[in-house]
Amino acid sequence: MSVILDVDGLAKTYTGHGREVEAIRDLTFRIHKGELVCIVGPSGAGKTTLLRCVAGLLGASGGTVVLDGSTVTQPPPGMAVVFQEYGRSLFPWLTVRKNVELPLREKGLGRAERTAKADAALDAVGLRDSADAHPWQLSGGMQQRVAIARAIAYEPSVLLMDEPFAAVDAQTRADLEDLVRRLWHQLGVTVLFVTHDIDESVYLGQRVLVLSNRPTVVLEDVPIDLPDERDQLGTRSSARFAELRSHVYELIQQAKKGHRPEPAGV
Amino acid sequence: MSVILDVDGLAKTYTGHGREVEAIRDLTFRIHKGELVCIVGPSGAGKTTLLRCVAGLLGASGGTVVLDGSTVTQPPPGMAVVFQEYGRSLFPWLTVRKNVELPLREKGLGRAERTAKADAALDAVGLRDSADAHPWQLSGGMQQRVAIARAIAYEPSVLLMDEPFAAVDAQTRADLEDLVRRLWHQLGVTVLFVTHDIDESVYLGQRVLVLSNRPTVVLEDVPIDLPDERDQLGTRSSARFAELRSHVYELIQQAKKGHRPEPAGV
Amino acid sequence: GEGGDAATSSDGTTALKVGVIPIVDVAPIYLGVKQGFFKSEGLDVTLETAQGGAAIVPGVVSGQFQFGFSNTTSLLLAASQGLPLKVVSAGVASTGEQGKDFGAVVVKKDSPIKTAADLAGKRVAVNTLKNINTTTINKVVRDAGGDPSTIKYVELGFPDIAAAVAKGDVDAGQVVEPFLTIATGQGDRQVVANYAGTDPDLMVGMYFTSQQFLAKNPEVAKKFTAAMAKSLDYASSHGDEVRAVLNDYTKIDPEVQKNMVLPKWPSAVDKDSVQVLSDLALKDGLITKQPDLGTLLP
Amino acid sequence: MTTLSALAGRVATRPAPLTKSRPAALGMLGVALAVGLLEALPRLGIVDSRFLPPFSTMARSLAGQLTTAEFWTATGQTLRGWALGLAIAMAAGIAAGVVVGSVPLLRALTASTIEFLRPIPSVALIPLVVLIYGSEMPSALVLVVYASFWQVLVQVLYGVADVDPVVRDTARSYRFSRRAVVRTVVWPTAMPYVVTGFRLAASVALILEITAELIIGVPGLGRSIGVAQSSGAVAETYALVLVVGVIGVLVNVLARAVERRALRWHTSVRGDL
Amino acid sequence: MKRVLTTLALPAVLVAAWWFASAHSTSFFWPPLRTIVEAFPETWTADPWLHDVLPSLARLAIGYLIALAAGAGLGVAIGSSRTLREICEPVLEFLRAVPPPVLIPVIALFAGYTGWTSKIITIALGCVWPILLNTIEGVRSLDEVLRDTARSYGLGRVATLWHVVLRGASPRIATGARQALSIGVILMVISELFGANRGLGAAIVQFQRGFAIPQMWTGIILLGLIGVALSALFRLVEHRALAWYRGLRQAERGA
Ligand SMILES: Nc1ncnc2c1ncn2[C@@H]1O[C@H](COP(=O)(O)OP(=O)(O)OP(=O)(O)O)[C@@H](O)[C@H]1O
Ligand SMILES: Nc1ncnc2c1ncn2[C@@H]1O[C@H](COP(=O)(O)OP(=O)(O)OP(=O)(O)O)[C@@H](O)[C@H]1O
Ligand SMILES: [Mg+2]
Ligand SMILES: [Mg+2]
Repeated sequence: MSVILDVDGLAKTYTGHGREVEAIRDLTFRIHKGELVCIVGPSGAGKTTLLRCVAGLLGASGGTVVLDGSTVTQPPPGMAVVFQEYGRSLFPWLTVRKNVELPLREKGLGRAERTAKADAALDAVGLRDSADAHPWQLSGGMQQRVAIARAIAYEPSVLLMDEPFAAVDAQTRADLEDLVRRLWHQLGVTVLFVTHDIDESVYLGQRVLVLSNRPTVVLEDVPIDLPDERDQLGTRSSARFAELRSHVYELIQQAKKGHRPEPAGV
Repeated sequence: MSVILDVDGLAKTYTGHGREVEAIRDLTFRIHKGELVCIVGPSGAGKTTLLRCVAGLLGASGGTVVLDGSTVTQPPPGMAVVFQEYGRSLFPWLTVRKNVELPLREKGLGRAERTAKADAALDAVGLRDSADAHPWQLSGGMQQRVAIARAIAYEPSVLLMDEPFAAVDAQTRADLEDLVRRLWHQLGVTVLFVTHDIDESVYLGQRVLVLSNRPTVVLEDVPIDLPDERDQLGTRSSARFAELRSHVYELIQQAKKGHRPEPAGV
Repeated sequence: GEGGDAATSSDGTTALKVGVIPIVDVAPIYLGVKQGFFKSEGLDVTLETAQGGAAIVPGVVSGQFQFGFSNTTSLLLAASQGLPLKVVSAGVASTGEQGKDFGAVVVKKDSPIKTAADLAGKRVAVNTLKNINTTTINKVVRDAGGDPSTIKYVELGFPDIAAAVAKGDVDAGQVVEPFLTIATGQGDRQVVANYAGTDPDLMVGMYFTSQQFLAKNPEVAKKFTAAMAKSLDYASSHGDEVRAVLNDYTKIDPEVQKNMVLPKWPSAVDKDSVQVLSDLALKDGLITKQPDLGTLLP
Repeated sequence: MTTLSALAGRVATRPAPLTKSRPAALGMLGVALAVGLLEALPRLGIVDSRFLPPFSTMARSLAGQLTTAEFWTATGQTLRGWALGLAIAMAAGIAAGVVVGSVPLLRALTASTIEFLRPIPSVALIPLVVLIYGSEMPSALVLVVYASFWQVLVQVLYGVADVDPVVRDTARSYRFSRRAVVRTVVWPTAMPYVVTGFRLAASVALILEITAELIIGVPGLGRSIGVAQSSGAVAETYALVLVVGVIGVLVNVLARAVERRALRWHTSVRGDL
Repeated sequence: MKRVLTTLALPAVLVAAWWFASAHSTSFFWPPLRTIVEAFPETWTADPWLHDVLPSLARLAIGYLIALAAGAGLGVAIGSSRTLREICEPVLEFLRAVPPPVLIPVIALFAGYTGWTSKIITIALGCVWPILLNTIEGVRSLDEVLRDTARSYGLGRVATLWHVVLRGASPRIATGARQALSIGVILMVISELFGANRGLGAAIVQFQRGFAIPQMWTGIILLGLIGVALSALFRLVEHRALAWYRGLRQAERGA
């Protein structure tokens, strides 16, 4: 497997409006083609910032992000993003279906194909009924599922998801987790998945990247050595799962307490 | 204990823009003064709708909401709401501190008292450092915590929270859960807490109201007979907790499958 | 190009556009068109109305209009600035009679202003500042022994002058027909007829063209002058028809139409009176050098 | 103040069934009040009725003019010039606004020039347009376009700047083409601003059309007003002014209808506030 | 430095183009730019600055500020109340459509013909529309969640108006205010065509009527320069008052 994403010494400091925030100090990691990597870390650690840098939406203040052999300076092709601000990422002037179809249209798909893919994606997230509603007529969780449907209908080769299941109920969340794993298997897509749910990160990922507190570095890169076939009941009740989840939980607690892998500071 | 909130036959149908959505069909329940009640239900069930009706922000299409003896037609005094759309509920033109202080000022508090309360609240949610930032300079989870800080600084007698911890990491979430329970004990405030996290609902609540699928009715009102003193490790690992959580989880699964307590329809 | 050509059609008639102001002064040209004086010269005249010289003079210079009507002082100003204009016909002149001219300064009935000299130091409304009305009022005030430099002129449209006088915002106002008749009908009093007081034969307005047009179309200009002369003569002798033709291009109330004083329409330009206006313009600082009247006037 | 009780009212009472006649009826109430005022002021002698006749006098004069072909021709001419000028200004303003607004460098380059040209009054341009077009329709057209173009441009510039960054990023991350971004993101965001721009430009265009007719003598209602003015026909003048105002009101009704359709999704319309 | 360059580049090009294109102009109404520039200092000496330009600017400032206050105030009221909007709209639209040349005499009937009042009212009446319309729309498009937040915390009338409605609508108020600025300059000129004897507008029109064409051009250029200066001033204020909005709008663009 080849390296698809190479983040090397990434740093990002927000300046302007009277504040200077060193969000990311030094992030280095690699992701192979077709991997599913989860990212966890304290609130405000810089997960969203990292994702935006990878997506080419934000310029870094230091280091490089190389995707598929070329340095990322603008959004690369074949990428889909589910934003943390799912509500604001939907076009309020379009219906749900049109929201899902629009990127497909930009991809150059014909009408029939677009409709088919959009319907399938909406079906998958359980929103077929609401296809003709506008986003602001939907509940929070439904809006979030529209954003997910849009991303999966796009059939990206790289999928970035920022807390995509934060607003849906437990059962739907489980269903969507399985959906993501299924799609990942089917399409061979590389997935970067930010979540706060530790169980979720362990259940979904092949690796879990735990970030430190701000200014952020990688605290630990936890390989998830669970069998590839996962199911909600079996996997979650396995002993290894419990081990992994408590390990990640501990890391998060350390991160919150300010623990860092090396003495912080220059 | 006296009944503080009496929701009787509440119904809400959204109309307009070519759609008619019967969100809530018939909700009836009572909450006593000083209770902490969690509400769970499938995504799109009408939890937010219910909360908005209770808050007097939305007119019902049927039934009544009586708070503290008087029918709710507009936001009652002494109430604080944490909205599901936390990001949009912060005033972008005010700094974090001013966002927290504004309702206090309206309450008539003096400058010193305001500052003290705001600082304490920001401390409690771990945002003292970011007090002078504007909301759009914060991460999603930080924004959500500002909304929470605003609500607790207000010291309301009724606190409505709509998935208030959806965007924060596991450790912070645990801390905030304990914060809510602590405040609830201290202030005797009545709390209505919407969440998708079943563990959270069981851990926090005295009762968990499980809602059915849309059009929504109460599927079951689960009393949480855990001891009043709760702590993250002990309570969550108790057998009764496990029972309750799997009971609620089953209910949610039933709700998702469309199970209803009585034959639906008129 | 400026000063374009006249469009002559195959049957030999030349189509002309003449820029005029919809006021009593230009009644003769309307009458002349109606009577066919222009037709018989082979001119097909279209009359276009505008609010004043600001719109007509550029139109004539650029050839949008072949001829135009303007007050004499405006023409003098244009000429002194080097604008290549040429007067082709007399336009309108004062009747020369105090109290029976078509333009005068009016005041409220009970105003302390009795004579032209009393205007000194007062607020006087005129329709355009630094133009024929201010120079002639200055002249009559000066002649009456007042100091015109103390007059505070205010610019207001003719329709608003009576209202401003009535409201007391100005002490006096210079108006022309039909506003003069309307104002006196409402009780205002004439103080002095500034045109007649300046020169009994004062040439208040004239028809003009551009030098370029004249150079290229001397024949057309000649025909226009001839037709104008006929029209002016006809108007001078057919007062009733003049009053009737006003209905074609104005909305003057019939009662006012009947009572108003008509100006004089001599067919020749009174060069002396133009010289008087030119001197006044120089004296009041409207211009810094005398225009060459030989080039301007026919 | 009605402001906040109205806010509260949205919740308290069930939203009143939105019958079509309600806005019209309320609008008529406003008109009736204004007409009443216009009738009463001169009649009570608060203003001199010689200079501002009571409404009934204006209406009578208007009724007289409504029967003349001249009036209708003039109205037609005015409307044609107005519509044409407005259409050109809208098209040019939107195109320029979107282009300049989406390219920061262009915006920086043109800012000072735009600010220089905008405050130049159209009346000052009158001699220049007469020089080129005389008292024909194009003269008025140039003035109309010049004046209303800026209204649209500025609205569009601000509208384009109002794009939600998350929405913009969404479009970018799906690699929308430049054209697609304009069509699917920038345009809908700027739409509410454009509608306001249309309403502003529509009345500015009408004003300039009338003013040009009045001063230059381009055929139309404005020239009729000019003639009535210089004849001292006060009632006729105001009767024509009434017509101009009514045209303005109708244009607004049109704009509101367009808005309700085009902005169904927008907070301002969907909130039935 | 770079900003200065970008600001001045286009004007420099345009001025140069004008300069050379008009250099040999013999047209009376389009004099060479050189003639105009030469006429500038002799036209705008101390006296006209003192008696024409400054009073005009003072009237402009007063009228503009009145319009700003009235437009934002009325706009908030009308934008917040559907009923009020429906009552007022036809009448306001009527007033808006009436051209200043015919409206000014009516204003003068009430406010006097010669003083400052009617001129200030004229300016204010012209400037108020873009501010009013934009404020109304700004208030209407205020985020519902913000509105609900204010209501649920029981924010009082004044606080809601001041801290929520006005602030939320302020980007659109600024749009309107920017529009109004240049309209104000235009109306400053138009108002002086009536009942004035001095003033920048009156001066320009007198040049025009007196066929002092280069001088008229200097006046037009002066108006343009005033426009640029005012807009620079405006931007300074806007920059401070709407810093949050710029931040919000750029937040994700990697500031
Ligand atoms: N536009 C901005 N301007 C200034 N600072 C910012 C901006 N955006 C983010 N930050 C800061 O950068 C840090 C990281 O933010 P980021 O959104 O990446 O966190 P996160 O890990 O996604 O957190 P969360 O889990 O709460 O979403 C935060 O401290 C935040 O305050
Ligand atoms: N403004 C609206 N117009 C029309 N329908 C609406 C509107 N708001 C909500 N709905 C519908 O009402 C139903 C309930 O929505 P609500 O937001 O109350 O759900 P919820 O229980 O909060 O869901 P979630 O957990 O996803 O936030 C949904 O089906 C939604 O589509
Ligand atoms: Mg984040
Ligand atoms: Mg919800």
